[in-house]
Amino acid sequence: MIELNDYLILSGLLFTIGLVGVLRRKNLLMLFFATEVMLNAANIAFAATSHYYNDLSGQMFAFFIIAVAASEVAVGLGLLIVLYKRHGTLDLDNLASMKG
Amino acid sequence: MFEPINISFTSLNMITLAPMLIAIAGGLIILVIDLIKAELHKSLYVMLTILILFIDFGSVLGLNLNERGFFDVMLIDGIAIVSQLLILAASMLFIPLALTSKRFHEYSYPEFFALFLFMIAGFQFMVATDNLILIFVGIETASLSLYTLIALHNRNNSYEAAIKYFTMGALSAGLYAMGSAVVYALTGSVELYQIADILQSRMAEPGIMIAILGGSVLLLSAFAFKLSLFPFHTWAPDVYEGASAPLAGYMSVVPKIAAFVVAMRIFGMYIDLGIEWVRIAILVLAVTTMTLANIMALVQEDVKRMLAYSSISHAGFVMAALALDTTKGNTGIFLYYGLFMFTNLGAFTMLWISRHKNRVFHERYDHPYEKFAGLIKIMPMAAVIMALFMLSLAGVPPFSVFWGKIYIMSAAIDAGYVWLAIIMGLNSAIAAYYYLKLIVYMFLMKPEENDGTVTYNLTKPLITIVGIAVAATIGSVFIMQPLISYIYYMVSASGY
Amino acid sequence: MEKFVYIALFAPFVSSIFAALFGMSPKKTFVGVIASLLLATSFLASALLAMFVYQTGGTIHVTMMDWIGAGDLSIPFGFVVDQISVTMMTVVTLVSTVVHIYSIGYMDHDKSFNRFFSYLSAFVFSMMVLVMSDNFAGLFIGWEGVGVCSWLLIGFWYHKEDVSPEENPSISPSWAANEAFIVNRIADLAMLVGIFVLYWNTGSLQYDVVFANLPYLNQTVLTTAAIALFIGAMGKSAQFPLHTWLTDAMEGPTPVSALIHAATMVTAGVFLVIRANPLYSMPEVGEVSYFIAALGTFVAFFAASMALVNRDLKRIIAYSTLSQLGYMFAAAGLGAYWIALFHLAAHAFFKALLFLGAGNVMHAMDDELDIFKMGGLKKSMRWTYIYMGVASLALAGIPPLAGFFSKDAIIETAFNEGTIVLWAILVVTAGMTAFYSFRQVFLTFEGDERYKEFGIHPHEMYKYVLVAMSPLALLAVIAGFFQGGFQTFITSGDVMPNYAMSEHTHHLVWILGSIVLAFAVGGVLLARYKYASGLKREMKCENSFIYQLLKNQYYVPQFYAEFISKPYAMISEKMWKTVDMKIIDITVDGIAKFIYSSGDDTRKMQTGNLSNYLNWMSFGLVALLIVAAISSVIG
Amino acid sequence: MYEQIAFYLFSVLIIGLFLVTVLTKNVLYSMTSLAAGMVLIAGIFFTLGADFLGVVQLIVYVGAIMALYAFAMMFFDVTKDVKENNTNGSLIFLLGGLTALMFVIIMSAPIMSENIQALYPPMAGVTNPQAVGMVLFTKYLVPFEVAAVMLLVAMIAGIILAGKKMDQSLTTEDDVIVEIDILEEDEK
Amino acid sequence: MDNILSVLVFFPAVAGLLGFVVDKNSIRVYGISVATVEMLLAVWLWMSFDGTNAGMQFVESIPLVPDFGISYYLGVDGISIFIVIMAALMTLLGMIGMSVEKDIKNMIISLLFLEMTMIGVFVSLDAIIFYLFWELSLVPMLYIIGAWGGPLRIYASIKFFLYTFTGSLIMLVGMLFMAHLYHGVSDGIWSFSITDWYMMVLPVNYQIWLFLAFFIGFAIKVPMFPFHTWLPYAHGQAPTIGSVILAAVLLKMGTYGFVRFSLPLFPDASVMMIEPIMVISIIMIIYAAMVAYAQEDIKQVIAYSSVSHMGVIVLGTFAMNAEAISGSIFLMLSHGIVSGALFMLVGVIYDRRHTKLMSEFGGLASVMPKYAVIFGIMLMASVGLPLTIGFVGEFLVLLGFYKVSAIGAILAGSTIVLGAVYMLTLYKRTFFGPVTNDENKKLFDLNGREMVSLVPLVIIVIWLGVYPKPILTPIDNSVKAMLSFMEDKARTPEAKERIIVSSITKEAK
Repeated sequence: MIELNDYLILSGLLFTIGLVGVLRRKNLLMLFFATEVMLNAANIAFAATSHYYNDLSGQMFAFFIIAVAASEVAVGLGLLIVLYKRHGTLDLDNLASMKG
Repeated sequence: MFEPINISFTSLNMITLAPMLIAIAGGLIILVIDLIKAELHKSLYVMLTILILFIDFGSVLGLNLNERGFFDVMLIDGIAIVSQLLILAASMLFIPLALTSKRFHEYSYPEFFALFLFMIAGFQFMVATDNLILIFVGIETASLSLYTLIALHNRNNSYEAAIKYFTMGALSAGLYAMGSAVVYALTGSVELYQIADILQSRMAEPGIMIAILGGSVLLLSAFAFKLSLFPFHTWAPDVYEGASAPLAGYMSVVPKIAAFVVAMRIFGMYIDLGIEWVRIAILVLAVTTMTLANIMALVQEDVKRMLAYSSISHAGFVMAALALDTTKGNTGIFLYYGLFMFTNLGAFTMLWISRHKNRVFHERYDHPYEKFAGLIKIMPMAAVIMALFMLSLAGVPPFSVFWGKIYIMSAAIDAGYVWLAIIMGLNSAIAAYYYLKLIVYMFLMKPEENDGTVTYNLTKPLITIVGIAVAATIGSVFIMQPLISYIYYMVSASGY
Repeated sequence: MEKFVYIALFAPFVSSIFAALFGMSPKKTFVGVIASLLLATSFLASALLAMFVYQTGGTIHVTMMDWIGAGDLSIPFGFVVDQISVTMMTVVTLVSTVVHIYSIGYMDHDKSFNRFFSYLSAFVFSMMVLVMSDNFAGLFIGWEGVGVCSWLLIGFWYHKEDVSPEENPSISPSWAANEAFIVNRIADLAMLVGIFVLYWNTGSLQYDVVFANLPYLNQTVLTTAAIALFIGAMGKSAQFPLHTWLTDAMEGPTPVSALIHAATMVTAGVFLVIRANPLYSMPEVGEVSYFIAALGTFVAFFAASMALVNRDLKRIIAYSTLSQLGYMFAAAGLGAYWIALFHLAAHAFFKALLFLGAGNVMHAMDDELDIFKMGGLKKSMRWTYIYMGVASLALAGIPPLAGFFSKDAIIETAFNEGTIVLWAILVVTAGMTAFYSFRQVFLTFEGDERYKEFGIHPHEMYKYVLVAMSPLALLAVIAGFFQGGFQTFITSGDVMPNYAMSEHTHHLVWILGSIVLAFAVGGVLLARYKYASGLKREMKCENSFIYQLLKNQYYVPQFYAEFISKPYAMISEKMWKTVDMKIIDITVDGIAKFIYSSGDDTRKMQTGNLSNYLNWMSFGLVALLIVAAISSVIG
Repeated sequence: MYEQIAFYLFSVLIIGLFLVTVLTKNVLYSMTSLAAGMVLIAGIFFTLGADFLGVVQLIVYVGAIMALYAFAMMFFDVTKDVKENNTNGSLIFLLGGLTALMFVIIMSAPIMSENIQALYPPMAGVTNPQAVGMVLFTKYLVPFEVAAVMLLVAMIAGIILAGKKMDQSLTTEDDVIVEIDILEEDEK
Repeated sequence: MDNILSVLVFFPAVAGLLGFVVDKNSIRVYGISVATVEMLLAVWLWMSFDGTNAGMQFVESIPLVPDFGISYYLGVDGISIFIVIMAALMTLLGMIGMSVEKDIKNMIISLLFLEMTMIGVFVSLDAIIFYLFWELSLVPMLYIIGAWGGPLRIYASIKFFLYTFTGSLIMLVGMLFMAHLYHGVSDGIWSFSITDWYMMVLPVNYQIWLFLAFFIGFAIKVPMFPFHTWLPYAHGQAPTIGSVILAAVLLKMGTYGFVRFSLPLFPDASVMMIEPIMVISIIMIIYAAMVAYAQEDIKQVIAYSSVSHMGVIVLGTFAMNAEAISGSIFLMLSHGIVSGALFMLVGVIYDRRHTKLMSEFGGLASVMPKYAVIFGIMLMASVGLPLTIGFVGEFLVLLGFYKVSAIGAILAGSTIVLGAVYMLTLYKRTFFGPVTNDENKKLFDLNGREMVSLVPLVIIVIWLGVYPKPILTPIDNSVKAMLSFMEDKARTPEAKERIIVSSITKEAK
């Protein structure tokens, strides 16, 4: 029988995968992919909990997370476009003029 | 099938939504005006924004205390009102900084002002609810606007800042979502008051503590990012440096207030539940933050970047008050930011006034210390005023930040954390050095080649803003009593 | 009579202020004249007071105003004229007046003439405060006041350069002045301690109250007070080991030496012991008193021995002063306070005369002081020769001059008290005194005229100066005859216990007197034999260890220089350069630098690279998670 | 049983696909695997009975968001392999490993509780989208509207950031030059 | 005029603000006029002061933040009034004697603000207001040292500021804790009023910790060994006027703090701390005197001598008897006058030769006799010659402390010897001997301006040395009142025994 914990562990693992992606990605576009993974991980947890508690709040949360993800993509890509126009690259190693 | 749901309109208590709706409507109005007639001068939008915020402010004042609205999603308690008032006041004070004598990119967009208003609406939603979903959406609305506003300054550094902020913000959003998921899994609710009740009943269950703490850690990490606590603070200096001075100053106050309100709701709940671990974790984060940010600020070459570190340090200072979870400590948070706001406004306005379009004094920095060398000779008034703000930030009485500082230190002592008060004191001493450094440059150094450029950006509105900041910074002792009694009443009325 | 008290006290003060007004102007003779007149007024007032006290036997006590009042302490400016103080007042004002007049002549070529009178009168004022005060604090005012005036006057020729100690043992007037002041300060500290002890145990500093309370005090307190006050006295009276400053003080102008370093100030120590005689008479402090006597005796001998070989005219007299102070302490220590006071007075007259005579010689010899370079001066300086001869005779204790009576009484006392060792030393010292006094006189005035090879043309002092000196000469001759009267007078009040020889001593008085006289005459004759005909230097003797030892003052100054001054300077330097700058300051700066450099280290985490930032964030997350997990497992 | 199979199948596939997403050097692979993973997540939603969420996941995520990414990818011209110099792989491994471990530990805690009363249970006999609608437009109407504002913000942001006006910076250019430009435009 | 204290505090500040408008060439006269008026006000205060009343007078109390217990609460008693007058006097004379030409306007304005803060510190009876003025006084001083100082001026000024600031923040924690305790015992009323705090009897262990917190703040300001190293730098680099004010008034804030806060608030802790403080003070006295002897710079000698003398003041404060505490307060005044005058005198020679090294001088007495005379008088006052102002305080302190510890008093008494050593060496090296340096031969003596600033000090030095009663009596009254209050308040029998209002009545008991 699949327990809530199983879904939550899946969610946790996916979140970790997202986190690893965030950590190791140097290409900003692909880094954004990783953040999507993290949000999806949370979605799974919400949906699973919602299912097991028979409560709709979790699905609501997941729904809004999707909305947030969509908005973030719009803004993030906007920023990437501006950056790309200026620098011609999306490598975040080139993005270190401010430090110290 | 199913019956239509009947809900009486009055039970929705729509008035609780009024402030946010005013801000959103204002944003839309600005967008519409732009559609109807383009190329209008920024002063129009600035004034419109102020007026909208003014109405907003009025509507917040008109709210009744401790009401819920809209299916209990909206929560208008004391801290919601106080924080909204602070947010709106700060916004009204910062937005006139758009009226510079030189043209800067962002202010040529009417959308800038619309986004600004949407951002404020986002903050207002954040603070006026205890629903994790609305908090999340509010945070994101505000943050996404803020990222854009930063980028709109349209310089390489501002993109860099925006992207850094955005990326880390996305990670933080993930953490928040995940944390909420864990909390939801534990309690089956996304509303804090219910979460508190259910957690209370489940506290004793074996093996559950790790999940409770895990959830709190995820949320703490998310808010540590927002509040720029070590080691989640790394974005702050770069973002402040990349953003324009008004926005940097704004960022060091308003998002922090909003985040503190939410943090107060969430972590206050944990601490009230008797989970000491959260308190200790916050204290450790707060102490490391104020200390490390201070020592990093010591070695900065740029005033704005120094102020960025300093505001991190101030945030750590206030975070420590949050960990106390006493009414006095929570009062102190608002009091501190209320007072800090004016000084910070003044300091960043002075930077903004002295801002050049291109970097004259340093290849990287806009406001290197050298720029202010010998200011007392060139512009005595400007130097004195700037020194005033620096002294205030350093916590020299009778300037505004001092009063906040002693109130929070007193709260720490009342809560039995004398060591914390001492650390706060020592940190203030370290901090004094870098504020002093600017004073030393201004008063004790010989002027560099400097053709009166310190007032490069000066206009009457900016003078007015500086004047307000000076008056509030110096006269803060006289507004302390009403502030304290009002905030204390509000905070204690909301049960914090 | 009160107004006479004030006149006596403040006339010198007015004189000082008056002279000070002209302090920066060129020489004005009238300054000296007016100062002298004011001093004479003071003397007259003192004399009238003495008459009054003598005739009525009463004392005058005035309180001018409050000075310090704090807590229970209340110190007024109070003055008392009783037998002791009136004696001192008379002696001081008399000698001062003479010295003032003398100085008009002696200082006539000095461009700081006016300033000199200002200092000199200020000194007299301080001395008057010292002797007249009715409490210990007032005494201390005078005590310090004379110290400062002494400092000013020793360093009067401040513009002289420092030279090496080989060339001039006093290095320079300013050096000698500082030495005098500082050494005195060490003693003053002890004196303050004595005052504190008395205050905390009697609740007052008034003589009468303090003395009235003495019987109720325990031995520790009494001993501490007695010792502390005596150490104070030792400084001012230059008793061993605080004696070096006195000889160096001879750098000052000679009238100063006469007044301050012979007649008055140096006797302040003796005066203190006499004044505090109720304390020193307490049986509990008998050992202290005996120690005073022993130390006095030792110093008498010790100083005399150094005088034997010295070649410096003034230093010889200074040593003799030291030696005579030793006598006085011996008497006071043995309880014969009135004898000590009597010797003090007599000594003041003849020693001042001696110094003034030496001043005449210096004046004549272009400030040359080496008696080996003099000789045969009697031709050109007859009166001076007579004065100095008389004074030396008095000093040597040749009857019927003053010194004989007073010194003989002291030696008798030593015998009377059964302290035979002290007696013997004092007798021997009397002989040595006679020898060195006349060695000096003969080398200066008799024999070949060695000064000629240095191209000096000596001349006699001004007439009026010589006249002015005559009262001293007269007193040096006749003062001894007043011994009995003095005894009656001084012991008539209740301020001074009488001291009389026992029957036994009384019987032996002639024998004792003869022994002393024999030594004295022997000394004079020996000096005449060796030096009257001229200077015959015996190198073998001069190179002997003892001669060198004496010549180098027992190496005490060198000891002080090597083991106190230099180490002090060195430690000070170390304290500053090492402890202060290196340890404390570096620690403070080190903390600041550490904080600053840790800022430099910490800012490295701010690499600017987003990946690192994200790493930091997840590090924070992981760390918090781990800590949370651990603490939740632990509980 | 069926549920179990679906769970494990989906789990393995999602994990695998997302691992590809974060580990591959090819943007195209990365994006494709991300999209595929999201589709499978929609599958999980369906198995959990969250039909509406599953559909939204498919439409918004796979449809809209991935399409946006695809366009961006084309714009950025990163179809080739991406060079990423990871200097501290071991640190990432460590952090990732520890995070995974911690999540597993936390999520294995007895989180599920029978005592919890559902606050917003779906009404009996109502399909999931209907139930969602009921809650969304009552209780969550405010967040829903705020989300609308958020999307508006994102839209505005996307438009102005990507717009042409951003190519020229008033912030860094001297005002004089800008004014001359405007004058020239007027002449035209 | 019951609100004369407010006028005293804010008159210079208002004048300073208005000073921005005054023309540069007239600003010196403006400054001197303002300082004169302030001085006259201070004298008026003295005239209307009732010396027989030991309590607080001219009290003004306006609640500022009632919810947090902060009020604008001023008052003077015998302990503080004379320091206030001295502050006004030294500002006036310092301004007259000031030779600064560069940025004179800024200097005058800074001085006027500094005067406000100085007077404010001594009349505040609310801890927060006290702290406010205390901290605020650092700012103008920082500017004065930093802008008109010597080559190391910036280092010196920052060191001065940060050191003091750090210490006072610890003190602030102590104050907040006091308020917290008061809040606990007073039914939830907040108060930072010192007089309210006086009424509170604290447990001994609290007293000790609070004592230490206050101690750090005061000790750094005094400055006590080993926290003194900022002082030589500050003095060495500061312009003359800066050193004058610093030595005369700012240092007194620390010792005043001991009297106003530490003793009456923590009587038991103060008694327990007598021995440690005695050791520190004696180290300070002897060590600083030795270091002063080793200095090559005239100003540094006087700077270290300040440390040494402050040691005596601290020692007297903790003697716990009326003689010593009155003496120590009197010594604050006398040290203020004397060291202020000495720094002015060093300034005189520095203006002429632009060096302060002793080796550059020698024989100045011949060239500048008036200067030498005044210097000599001040020197004698500094070494504590009777009938000068320096003696009274030193005598009373040593006398009083003898009651506490004979050995301590003797060791501390070495100040009169060691003080003489370094001061006389200084005087000898500078004023005596032949004029060796040609540059010194053409030096001119004190001019009229310098005489005007120095002669009043000479008069005061002698007047108060001869007749200290008008000042000592009010001080003594207040001190006795404070001590008897402390005695009543003390909890431990040891403290009750060692606090001595009057040894006569004590024994009678």
